[in-house]
Amino acid sequence: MNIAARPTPDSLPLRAPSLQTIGMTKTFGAFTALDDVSIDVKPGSFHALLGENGAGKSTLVKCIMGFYTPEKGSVLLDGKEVEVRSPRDARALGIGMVYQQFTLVPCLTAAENLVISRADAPAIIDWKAEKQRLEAFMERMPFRVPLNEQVSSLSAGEKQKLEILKLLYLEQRFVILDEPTSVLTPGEADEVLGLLGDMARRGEVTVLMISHKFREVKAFCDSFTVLRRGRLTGAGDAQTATVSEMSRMMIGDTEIRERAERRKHNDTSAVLELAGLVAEDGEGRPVLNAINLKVKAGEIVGIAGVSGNGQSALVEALAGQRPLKDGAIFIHGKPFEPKRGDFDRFKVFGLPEEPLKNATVPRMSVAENMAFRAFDKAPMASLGWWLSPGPMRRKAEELIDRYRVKTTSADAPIETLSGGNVQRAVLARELSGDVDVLIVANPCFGLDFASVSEIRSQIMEQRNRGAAVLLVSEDLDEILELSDRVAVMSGGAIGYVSAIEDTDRNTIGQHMAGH
Amino acid sequence: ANPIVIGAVYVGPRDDFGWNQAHAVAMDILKQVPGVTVIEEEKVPETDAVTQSMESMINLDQANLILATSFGYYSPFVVEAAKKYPAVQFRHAAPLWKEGDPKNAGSYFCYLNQAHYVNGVAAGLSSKTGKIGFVAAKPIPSVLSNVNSVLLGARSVNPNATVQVIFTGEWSLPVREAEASNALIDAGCDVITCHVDGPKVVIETAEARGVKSCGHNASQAPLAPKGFITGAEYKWETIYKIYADALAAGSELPNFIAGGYHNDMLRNTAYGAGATPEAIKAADAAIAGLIAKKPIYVGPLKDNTGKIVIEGTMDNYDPVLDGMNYLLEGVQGSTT
Amino acid sequence: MSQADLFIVFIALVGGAIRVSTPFMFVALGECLTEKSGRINLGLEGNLVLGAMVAYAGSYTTGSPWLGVLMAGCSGLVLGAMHGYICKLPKVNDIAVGIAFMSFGIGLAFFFGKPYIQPTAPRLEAIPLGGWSSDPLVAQALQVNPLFFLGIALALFLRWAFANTRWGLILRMTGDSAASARAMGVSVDLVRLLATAAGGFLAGVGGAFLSLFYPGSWNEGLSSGQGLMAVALVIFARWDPIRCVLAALLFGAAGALGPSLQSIGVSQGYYFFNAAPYILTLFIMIASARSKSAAREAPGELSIVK
Amino acid sequence: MTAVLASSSIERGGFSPRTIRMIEAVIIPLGALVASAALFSIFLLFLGKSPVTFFNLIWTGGFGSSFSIQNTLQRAAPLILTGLAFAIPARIGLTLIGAEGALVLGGFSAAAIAIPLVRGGWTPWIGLPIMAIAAMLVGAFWIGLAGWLRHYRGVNETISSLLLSYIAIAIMNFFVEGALRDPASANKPSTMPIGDAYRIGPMPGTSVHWGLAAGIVLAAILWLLMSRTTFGFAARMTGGNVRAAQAQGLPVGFLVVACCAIAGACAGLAGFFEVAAIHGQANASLVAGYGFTGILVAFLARQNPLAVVPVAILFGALAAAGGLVQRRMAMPDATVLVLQGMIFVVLLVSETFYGRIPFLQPKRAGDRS
Ligand SMILES: Nc1ncnc2c1ncn2[C@@H]1O[C@H](COP(=O)(O)OP(=O)(O)OP(=O)(O)O)[C@@H](O)[C@H]1O
Ligand SMILES: Nc1ncnc2c1ncn2[C@@H]1O[C@H](COP(=O)(O)OP(=O)(O)OP(=O)(O)O)[C@@H](O)[C@H]1O
Ligand SMILES: [Mg+2]
Ligand SMILES: [Mg+2]
Repeated sequence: MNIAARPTPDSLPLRAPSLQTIGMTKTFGAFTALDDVSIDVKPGSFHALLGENGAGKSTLVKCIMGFYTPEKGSVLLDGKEVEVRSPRDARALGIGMVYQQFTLVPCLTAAENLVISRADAPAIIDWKAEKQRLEAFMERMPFRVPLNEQVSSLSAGEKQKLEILKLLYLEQRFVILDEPTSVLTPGEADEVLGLLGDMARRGEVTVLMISHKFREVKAFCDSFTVLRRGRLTGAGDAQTATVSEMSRMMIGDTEIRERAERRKHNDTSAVLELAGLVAEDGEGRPVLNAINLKVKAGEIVGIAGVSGNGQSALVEALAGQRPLKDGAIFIHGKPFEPKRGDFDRFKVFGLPEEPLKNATVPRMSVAENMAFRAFDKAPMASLGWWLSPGPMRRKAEELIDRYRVKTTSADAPIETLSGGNVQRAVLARELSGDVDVLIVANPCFGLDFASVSEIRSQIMEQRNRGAAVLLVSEDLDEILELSDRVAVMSGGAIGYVSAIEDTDRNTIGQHMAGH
Repeated sequence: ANPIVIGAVYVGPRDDFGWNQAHAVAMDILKQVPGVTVIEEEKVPETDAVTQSMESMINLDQANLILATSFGYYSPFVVEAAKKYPAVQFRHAAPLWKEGDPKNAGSYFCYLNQAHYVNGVAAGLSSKTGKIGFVAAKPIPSVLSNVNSVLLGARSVNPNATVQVIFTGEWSLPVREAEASNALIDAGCDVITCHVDGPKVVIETAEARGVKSCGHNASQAPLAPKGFITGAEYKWETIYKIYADALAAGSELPNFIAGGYHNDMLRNTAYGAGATPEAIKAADAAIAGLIAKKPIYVGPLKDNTGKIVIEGTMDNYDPVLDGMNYLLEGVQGSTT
Repeated sequence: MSQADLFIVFIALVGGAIRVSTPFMFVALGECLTEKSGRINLGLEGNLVLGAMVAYAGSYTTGSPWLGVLMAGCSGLVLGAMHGYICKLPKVNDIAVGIAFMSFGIGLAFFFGKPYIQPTAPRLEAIPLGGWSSDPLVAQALQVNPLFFLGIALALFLRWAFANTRWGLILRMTGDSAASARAMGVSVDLVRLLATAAGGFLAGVGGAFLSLFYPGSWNEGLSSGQGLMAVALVIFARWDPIRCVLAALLFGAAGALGPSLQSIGVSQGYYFFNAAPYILTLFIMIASARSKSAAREAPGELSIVK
Repeated sequence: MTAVLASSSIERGGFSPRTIRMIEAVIIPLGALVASAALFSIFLLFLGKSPVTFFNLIWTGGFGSSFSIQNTLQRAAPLILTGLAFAIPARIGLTLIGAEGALVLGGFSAAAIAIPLVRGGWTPWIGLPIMAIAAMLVGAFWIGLAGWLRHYRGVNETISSLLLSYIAIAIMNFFVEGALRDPASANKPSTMPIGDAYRIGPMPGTSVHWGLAAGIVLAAILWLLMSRTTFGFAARMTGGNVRAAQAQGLPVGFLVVACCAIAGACAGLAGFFEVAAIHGQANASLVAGYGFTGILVAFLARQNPLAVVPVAILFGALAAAGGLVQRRMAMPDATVLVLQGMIFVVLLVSETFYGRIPFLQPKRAGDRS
């Protein structure tokens, strides 16, 4: 079936389709990821798909997209059963998806990415004509992306926008978004979702969005479906259902851990001090411009900012992954080098973003990964250099239990764990010792809210015990919830610092936008 | 008598148009001796691999005569194997055996420079420019004596002749050999000869560029129908025949055989189209002279830095010549 | 050194660049194509040697050197396709498979090439481009093989195709982000299989040049690691077909330095002049490795740059 | 604390991952060897040769008698060391193909430093260790240089090590044919012989030189170093994920250069044994391709220092038997090359079965039962 005869990009089809799944079942080996799931998305609706991590949301949409072949079940588009054997089929049917990870090609330009995504991209591309048509298309879009830039040099927000633009460019009438706003600022998220919502209301598209953020669901969606451990546990009207109803469907009756109290501290000595940090990116452009910041004991300083404004570079500089061109770091007034000796001496710990990429060795075992902080110290190492596997394993098993890391065995490679469990394993490693300085970056990215609240309370606990915490997050809610003070980064510099009581969302948002 | 098993070890492939081929072809003589089996192994490097190959022939194939045909096999490999297996005879193709070395070892060798001298004579009269190009592997005595002999041969008929030499640094490196030939031709040489393991590339490059060529080790005449003059060839079969006769008679093999034109251990390839009639005449005369042991090195001779290196006249088999480490005046090039 | 000497050296370098560069060029372009798809095939030395043998044998048995070239390409294609197929299996390391295929290809070439060492096969004819010059040196240096031009045309074509054709974009996409390619319904394995096979074809043609044009005969020592070096040149040329050609020319010219210096009487330390291509490449790499654009040009999926 | 995720953390079932890894490490390579033998038999049948005779000869030549075994082991000796020279940097994520150069320069340095030692009448008990150390230091410097360029200059180590190899050979040739040439080494330019006193004899009761023992001991030491010491742990971390290693404050540059230096030392030591046990001097015969064969050895050993030993012995056996095949079956020397190529390819294909043999798989976490 090939409906790929391309409509020209300037005529949007007017009819948004409905989509149903009937009895979807998908197993991975012996494990059932989806169990008889039927959902119903009305035409022109903005539908939320909810569920905790590992609930099977991504699996479900990947089955719809033809990425996975379900063992049982069918997909109905506009009431008619369709066979989707590959993403190509899905695209021909007008079903498009923005994945949890970007699917843009970094080395291609935005224009190349758009053109090549078309099923009917011509064998030989007439760039002049294509560019004209792209410009015309962009004219009608509420947000724009530079067309001739290589995608690798776009910011995360721009990439996400380009992903969505791509779907619209391809005229997909059924749009699936897998956690689309995790990389956007609240303002950007509102803008993007608002636009999609408008289009849905006009009956131009139907949107199915996977999200962990109730705020977005309440603000933009009109219906929702909840999955739990591969089963459908509920559905309803997003406007009438309450947050607590939805969350009960998601996690069942298990209780959520209370967040630790915020304790007042009187000790106001600065523990971590950043003095004029300057760093460059791989191409010699400045990414950090004279960062000055102090973090006191028992304080969480949140760094807010639109992604791509130097927050990652700051974390990398503190972790020793990026050399400093200038400036110095002090802890308790003494100069600090991001070297192993100083990490231990000053009790500096870190939870970087994307832990699988930044904080683990994917092919080493869970036990080994959990030993990164302590492998060269007693009891894991005798004489400072001879490793004893016994203590390493015992420690790992203890941490696995305490932090409830789901794994087949302490010997399993950590890459076989799910994203959330990797994060948990890293957290277990970094928080298991005595912490003076904690540097955290996007600790809850992509996690369900039960895990989120648990991780946030761990961070708070460290604060309450007197650690100086630097929290870099792209999630403004997280910063507002955890921080004692907030600093806003924009263009590689800190432009605004304020105690949390003296500021609000709006002010921060303005400074994030560089005002 | 016991069955005789001869193990032949070659450093390169048996069909390289050069050194190894010359040996492999002559080996047929031995294969014809009744009761003699010849077993062969090619591409055995000059490392302990040769020890292992020889011992394997001895232990697994009961070889009782080993012919080790590459220069670098002798020390330490052949010497040590000879000590370890006193009942086995070892013969090695270079003039290295001396009194005191194991009695069951020995050397056989032909002084190819005599044939190169003939090459020089023919080239000197076939060249228009008087410039002869020589593609050489390494600046070692056996190569240098060939280069110098070509010069002396050419000068014997054309006092203004010169030889230009380019060292490639390796025994077999076809692309660089071709590059060297081209560079020599570009520099004005109109006869090219060489001393590398497989002269095929050099001769073919010369032919393709329309200049004349002289061969080395084996016959390359078919490769250059237009420009081939003559070539220096070993007649290993003379030596192998001596061995074959000794084996057939059950007598002992000599420890040291060396020779040249005077005892029929060399030949020059039949003249090709590149040889002028005068050249053929002069070359034939030169061969007759060599057979009569007419000396090549007639002193005093200077090297190309101006130092006198040969005072008087040297016999063609004078062992002093085995240590030659200079290029004579008239040769362009340097040994370092 | 006199003016005339310098001229000789200069002409030799130009001539050397033209004579010696072609196999580097073909292998490098083939490897460039393969690496753009996100695979590395370190084994093109095997394709080169096998191609040289097959070309010579083909030319000898059919009497047509161009048929030999085609057969050489096909032999390379088969090796490349096998590499491409095996590497799609999970957990198989493409670098290792490349090295294995290098020794397999060389083994096959030597094994089946024995009967073709002795015979003389018809060679490719040169195009005499230097006819305008009365200087025989210039005329000789400009005796150019058609494959040389084919290589340059191919580089231009590849450069154009990478940017302006659907195939080119798909190839680059696959090489930079397999996940994106899959999301777009592109069969990553198929693209890589085709790219590796095509790269293998080109390397085989490069081998044909060695045996049918320069130095122009088949024997076991014919390649002295040209294939391996050419693969390295791709990284040096940072995955740009035009720069691959330039790198090949530079390497060819540097290779001519040693013999031509000796021909004008500079022979001290000729080992180092002969090693000039390697020394030069190393220095250029050291000088340029930290250049800022280096990282961006590498295909993101390539195992050696990850 | 109530569990958010209700299931227990560790679920066990079937074999433990460690047992599985051990079983796989034995049956998969064996299966691959059998498969490649089968493939090669087909190849032989096409050529009208008898596979039975062929494999008989391989067995006879490689392992069939005490002589054959020693032949095999002797050939394996340098390959163990050059295999290690590839395997160690591979653990830290580097693909170094320059062991050949380090071997050549190492051997050359050993021979060069031996000249004053021999002349000065030093006892071999002092002289030989000095030679070995010199060889290892020079090798370590040479490969360490590639590591240094990689880490501090961003130069791709695969290319630089290959280039350095060619340059090393040029350096060796330059000195061997120039300043350090023994005038008596007429037609085979070599350094001064180190003399019989300095020659290392075979191990007692065998004809195999001590390089084999050194290789095996070093393989064991390096295995311990990589798997049982903090250094090895840190190196594996770096090799697995540089960013994680940096974030743990590990001295990545030091680790990279150190692993390269260890590799170079292994190759240099191989060069030392070539000089002290085999040649007795340095000359162009040091360039024998052991460095390149070592790459294959290491790959087939999956970068495991201990596995390098049996793989090197397998290679040694094939080389040892190659001559016999040439002599008895009138097949060219390239026969063994073809067989080797097949074995490599099939062994590498077999990599795909690790972790995928159905009956060995553990039950997955999160299984609902
Ligand atoms: N290399 C691998 N080998 C085996 N299983 C793997 C591998 N990689 C991932 N998995 C499994 O695939 C699943 C998907 O991982 P993913 O990170 O998408 O989980 P998730 O659904 O996002 O869970 P979480 O809530 O923890 O983030 C995980 O359960 C993991 O166990
Ligand atoms: N390729 C796979 N192989 C094995 N198991 C998988 C695979 N993909 C997903 N799973 C498992 O299926 C379950 C559902 O995964 P899925 O990715 O659909 O979750 P999700 O609801 O999207 O979670 P998240 O919110 O973290 O994205 C997870 O437990 C995961 O471990
Ligand atoms: Mg998901
Ligand atoms: Mg997830």
